This record gives sequence, C-alpha cells and structure tokens, in this order.
Amino acid sequence: SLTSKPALSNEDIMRYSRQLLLPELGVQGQLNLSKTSVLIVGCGGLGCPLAQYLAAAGIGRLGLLDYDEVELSNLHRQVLHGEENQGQAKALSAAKAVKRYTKLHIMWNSASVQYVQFTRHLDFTDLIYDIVADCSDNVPTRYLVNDACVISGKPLVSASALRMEGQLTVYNYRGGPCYRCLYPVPPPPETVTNCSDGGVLGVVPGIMGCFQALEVLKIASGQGSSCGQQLVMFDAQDARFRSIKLRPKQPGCAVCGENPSVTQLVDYEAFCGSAATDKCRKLNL
Amino acid sequence: SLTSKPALSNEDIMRYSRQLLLPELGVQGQLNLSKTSVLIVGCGGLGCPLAQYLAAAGIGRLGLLDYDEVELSNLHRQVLHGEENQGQAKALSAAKAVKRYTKLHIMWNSASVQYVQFTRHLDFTDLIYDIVADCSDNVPTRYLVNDACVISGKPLVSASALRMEGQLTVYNYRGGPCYRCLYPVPPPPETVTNCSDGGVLGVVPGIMGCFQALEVLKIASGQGSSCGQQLVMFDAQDARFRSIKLRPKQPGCAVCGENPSVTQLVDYEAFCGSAATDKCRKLNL
Amino acid sequence: MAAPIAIHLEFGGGAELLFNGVKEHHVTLPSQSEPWDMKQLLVWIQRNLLKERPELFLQGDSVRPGILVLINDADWELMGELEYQLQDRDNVVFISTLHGG
Amino acid sequence: MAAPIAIHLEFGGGAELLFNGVKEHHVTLPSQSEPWDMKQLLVWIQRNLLKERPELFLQGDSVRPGILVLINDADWELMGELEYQLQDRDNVVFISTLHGG
Ligand SMILES: [Zn+2]
Ligand SMILES: [Zn+2]
Repeated sequence: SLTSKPALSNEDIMRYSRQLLLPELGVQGQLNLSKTSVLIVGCGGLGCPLAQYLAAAGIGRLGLLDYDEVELSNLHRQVLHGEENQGQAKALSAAKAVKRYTKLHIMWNSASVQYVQFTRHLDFTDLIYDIVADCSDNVPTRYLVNDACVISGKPLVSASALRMEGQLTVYNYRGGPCYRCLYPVPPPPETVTNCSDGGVLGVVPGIMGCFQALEVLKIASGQGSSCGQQLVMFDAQDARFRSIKLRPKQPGCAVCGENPSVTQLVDYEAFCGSAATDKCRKLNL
Repeated sequence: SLTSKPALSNEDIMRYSRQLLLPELGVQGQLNLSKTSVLIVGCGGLGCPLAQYLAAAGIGRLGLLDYDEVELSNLHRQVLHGEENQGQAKALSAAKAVKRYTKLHIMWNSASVQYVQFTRHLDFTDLIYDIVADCSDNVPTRYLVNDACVISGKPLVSASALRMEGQLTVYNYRGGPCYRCLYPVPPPPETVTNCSDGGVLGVVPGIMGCFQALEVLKIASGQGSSCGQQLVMFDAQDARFRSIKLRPKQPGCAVCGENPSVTQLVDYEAFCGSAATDKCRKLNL
Repeated sequence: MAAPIAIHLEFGGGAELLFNGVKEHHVTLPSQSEPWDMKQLLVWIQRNLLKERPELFLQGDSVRPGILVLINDADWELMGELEYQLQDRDNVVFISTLHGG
Repeated sequence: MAAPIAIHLEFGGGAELLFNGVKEHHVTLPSQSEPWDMKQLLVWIQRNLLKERPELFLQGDSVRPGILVLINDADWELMGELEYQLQDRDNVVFISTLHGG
C-alpha cells in the first residue's frame, strides 16, 4: 500500500470539499483513498468510467491493464478513447485521458497512473495493488483475475455487461465466496456470448462501471462494500435492479477452499477452451 | 426535430456496430437517435456523464445549458471539466469536451453540440429540442424546466443526487404526471440542502447521469422509457435501487391540469423564495 | 378496540437526519379505540420519534412540501393520503426530494 | 397426491433467448404423486418450454455451467439445489452469467 499522505493540502481540501462533507467519508476517508492503489483489468466499456471516477475521487494509484487496441467500434461506450486514439494500446490511451483528473496527485506520486502492458499472465508484481476491478471481456481473464486475487488476498470488484443487462459482485471479500465458488466449471465456449457477437448498449457498461467505482470507493475509504456474497443484476430495458444473496465461500472451492488444488496461476485459455479476447471465441487447440 | 439522415454511412455502421446488433435498437433505432435533439439543463455531476454517453451513442444534437463556471470543487464529479477549465463557462467547457465524441456528426450537422448561454429564463427557442434532461442543482430551475416542458409538450428526464442518494423520474411523458403534480408547493427554502451544504459522493451523480442517458436513449430510439409515473430511488450506501409507483397526472395541477393557471413561464425565484443557483440558498427579498 | 400494530418506517433523502440519522425504524403503535390512520401516525411520529425541529418534517397536519410519502412502495396519493388506515406490517417511507446535480 | 402448483419462471442474461426471448413465464405444474422438486422442474422445462438446443441450457440432470439458479431471490445452493421442493407461488430465476465489458 502507498505511503500515507500526512494530511490534505489546501488545494485537496477545495478539490474534494463536496465529498469531505460526507460523514461516511470525511478527512480520514479521503486520506484512505489517497493511500489505496487499484488495478483495473480491462479499459473498455466498464474500465473507462471506473478509471474516470476513481481518478476524480482521489484514489492514490491506478493500474490500467488491457491487451487490446482502440477501434472505432469501441467509441460508442469506451468514453476515455477518441477517434484520434484508434490503433493505440487501450491502457495507454486510457492512462493519458485519466491523467487529466489526477494532476494534483502526480505532484506527490509521479506514478499515480500506471500503464500496465497486458501479457496474458497477470504478474504477481501487478498485485502490489490493494483492490482489483475486473472489467474484462472474456472468460479466461475472469478466472485468471479471480485466482490472482484469491492467491494474493485482494478483494475483487467484478462487473460485466452485455446487450441491455449488467451484473456486479464483490468476490473474495470479508470471507465471502470467490468467482470459482460460484462457477467451479467454466461455461462451454459455445454458450458464451460477447459484446462483438451480442452487442451492448454503451451506457449499460457505463452504469455498471460507475457502480464498480462506488464499491471500490466504499472499500478503499473504509466504509466497506455491501456487495460481497451478493449479485446485483441490472435490466436496462425495465430499468430494474435486483440484489440476490449468493452462496457462502465453498469449502471445496479449487482456489479458496480448504484444500485448494490451484495455488498458482495456470493456463486459463486451456482451462476455459477459449482465448483471452472477446474477438475470436474459440481457441483452436 | 432534425432532418433525417437517409441512411447510416459505412463509418457509422462500424462505430455503432455493437449497439446496431441489439434487436431493441437496430438500424431504425440508430437513425432515430441521429434525428433527436436533447437539451441538457445543467453541466455538473449529472450533466457531464449524460452528455458523454448521449454524444457517444450518436444523439443528433445536444444543447448544453448552465449558468455557472468551472470551480476546483466541481472536478471530483464533473468529469468533462479539468483543472485547465477553471473559471470557464461550464456549458462551453462541456461542449468542447463532448465534441470529441461527435466528430462524425459534425460532418453532416455543424451544430451538433450547442453551447447555450443560461439566461435564467429558459427561452422557448431552446425548446426546439425533442427531449429535455433536468440535471440542475436548485429548486427554481426544476420548476422552470418542468413548466417549459409541459407548455411545449416535451418529455422531461429528471434526476438529482445528494450525499449518497439519487432520484430519477420521467415527467410529462405519455400522459403521466409532471413535477408540479408531485410537488405543487415548493419546499420551504430552509429545508433544501444542496451539494455545497450537504456534499455528494461524485460517482453517485455519475450513476444517476448514466441512468438518465439510458432513459433518454430509450425514448429517443423509440423503445420508450419505463420510468414515467415511477420514482427510482438509489441508496449508494446499501447499493440498493427501488422503484415506486407515483400518482397519475393530477387534474388540478397548476400547469398540466385541466384548468392550468400557469400557461407561460413565471418568476421561479420569487415562486420558490430561493435563487436559481446552488451557492446561496436563500433569496433576499 | 383495535389491536396494536407493528409497522416499518423508513426515512430517506435526508429526512433521516431529523431522526438521528437512523433510516429504518420498527415501531409498534399501541392499541386504541379506532384504527390507526396516517394522520394519527404523523402525530405519533412527532411525539415519539421526532426530537427537534418538527417544522422541517411537518406542516399543519401533514408532511411539509418536498417530502414524498410512500405506503407499501406506492405514492400515498394512490392510497388515500392522510385517511389511509394502517394495517399490521405496513411499510411507510418518508423521502425528502433531492435537488442537487 | 400433491395438488398442482403455480410458479413464476424468469430467464435472464441471455438465457431468455432459448425461450423465444420471453423473460417471464407463469406456469402451472400439474398434480403428481410426489411434491415437485427442482430436478423434475428442469425436466418439465425441457419438455414444455425449451424448444431447441437443450445443451445450451442443461447438462446431465442439472443446468449447464455458467447458469445461476435463484429461488425466491436466493442462490439455489442455499436452498438445496436439485432437491429443493417447490412451493406454490415460488419464483425461480435462471440467469446466464455475463462476461462482456
Ligand atoms: Zn472460491
Ligand atoms: Zn402536472
């Protein structure tokens, strides 16, 4: 975790004054935010608004991770990228856009926004972060990120969106279940629909990414999230949210259970039988 | 309403491909978006994400209206504005930031993002817009925008946020109630808390502004909103949304009722006993 | 005599700040000769829960303008407002309208 | 004999696309000698509602990996999964996990 800022500067007090007024946050909460580092896995429809609001709220360090480049078809929902960024690495494009919100932080921590090159093997050095947000777009990455979080003991704020629906859960948090507790076996590749196949209304990941930002901020500030062992489902067509109580941590879970068989990262593309991208669905084995 | 684009260009098809795939939207829905103009009243915590997602989704014309200038204390939530915009008119700062998302549109409609100077008397010429979004921060403006929408027959997608809560309703829509049907009498000024007094967690208006964008897009595309005669309440602390059935349009309503006493805009600061700003709460009469 | 009834009260949008910041209250309204209605509930709330500044919550015999009352997830205007007769286990919400943006 | 029971079925996350895009189904399970359980419900759904490609919904005698089952707003794992005995007016949701971002 980052070195504590001893106190808020006068400029910080002005900048964050509207949230400092909140009894749920206050000066201590703001200092907690400035000490917290967050890794955002995926700089697409979810990662863009998430990065934007975390940076604006004063999170101490953001890691932005993506394997992909900006394409024209991203722009309707990935609001940190513009036409001029087409062909650029998404993580780099997002980092440049987000720096706008963090000028003050850069003064005391020159690494406050980091551009992390995706290697398809999330490195343990990436897990210097305190909280991880899964904003990825494919099944192998979701298992990879989950296992990395369980092994390194980090809470995972996970969201997803497709068509006009969204889902959100906080995994591996305060003794609650992990992603594998819920989904011990990956879905058959032919049952997985991604945004390239199924489409997505851009503002749906917008809402879900903002919701992720809220839960990250609640955890980082010390308030705590209310979404551990909960699934929040959003139906944009009916404008309806629903919260579901999930199963507890499973003693037989392969990664967080009592006798875990997964104690280091494995080959997730082989495990899932699909590639860690939303472009080409099936892996040719 | 704007002139119809005869068809989508190849570039449009690529850019909007992920939402064109949705049966709820499709090519006709996208063409409907490109024909629709939306007036955003208030370019703050709600208006910023709203403008961002409407522009990115391909809304034909956006009007951005605000009376205020960018301040340092806005930046934690008003994500279109940066440090470099301090002291600038918010509507202008927002218009410049949003142009990034609408380059293609500007090719066929040079006025696709308009910067509207706020005059404290919403002009009827502003109501060339098809849909109005209330993102304002004070009571007189909320009555003003409501009456203008009723008199000119436009749906009003209204949201608000304070501390860790948000509210959303679509007024004057498909025979449903207007703001005055619910609130015939303005609240006593001393009971009104604004973001300067009460504070606000930045991502709460972020979520509510995205939600407004969703409902605007559903109306503009032809799907229709499910939030007429409904109040959606969001409690960020419990991560809980709730939908409430509201009263129908009231026959005795002063503006939308059977014998309206308000048939043109009035002096809303006098009516509410407070100023149309969130800065100084009470009007000195 | 009407039997005592248990109701669930919720305050939101800032109205909870008049009740020590407590959003949810499980209360039991005592037995009385007639059934409890909303008008009597408001009086009971003022006497038993609302410790200070009643003018920020009440005006005359109703809630002040800008507070919306919901009975079992519906606007109280649909339920008879002040005349609504409370039932055991009813859920009554008082929500202050937000204006910030 | 157990009496017929009415239950509310919901499909989401894309699972509704296997049921002609219809998200909500009010169904009545006929009278039978033993009480209805989830295992029998899955067979009933396959025979009566699932018109094609059952492998996208079922695997063996349960739902396929990646579909979450909720009984009365709780994960079915908390309720006994396949052995859960259905009650009249139960609400059962089948939700396909989303992976897009
Ligand atoms: Zn586990
Ligand atoms: Zn009215």
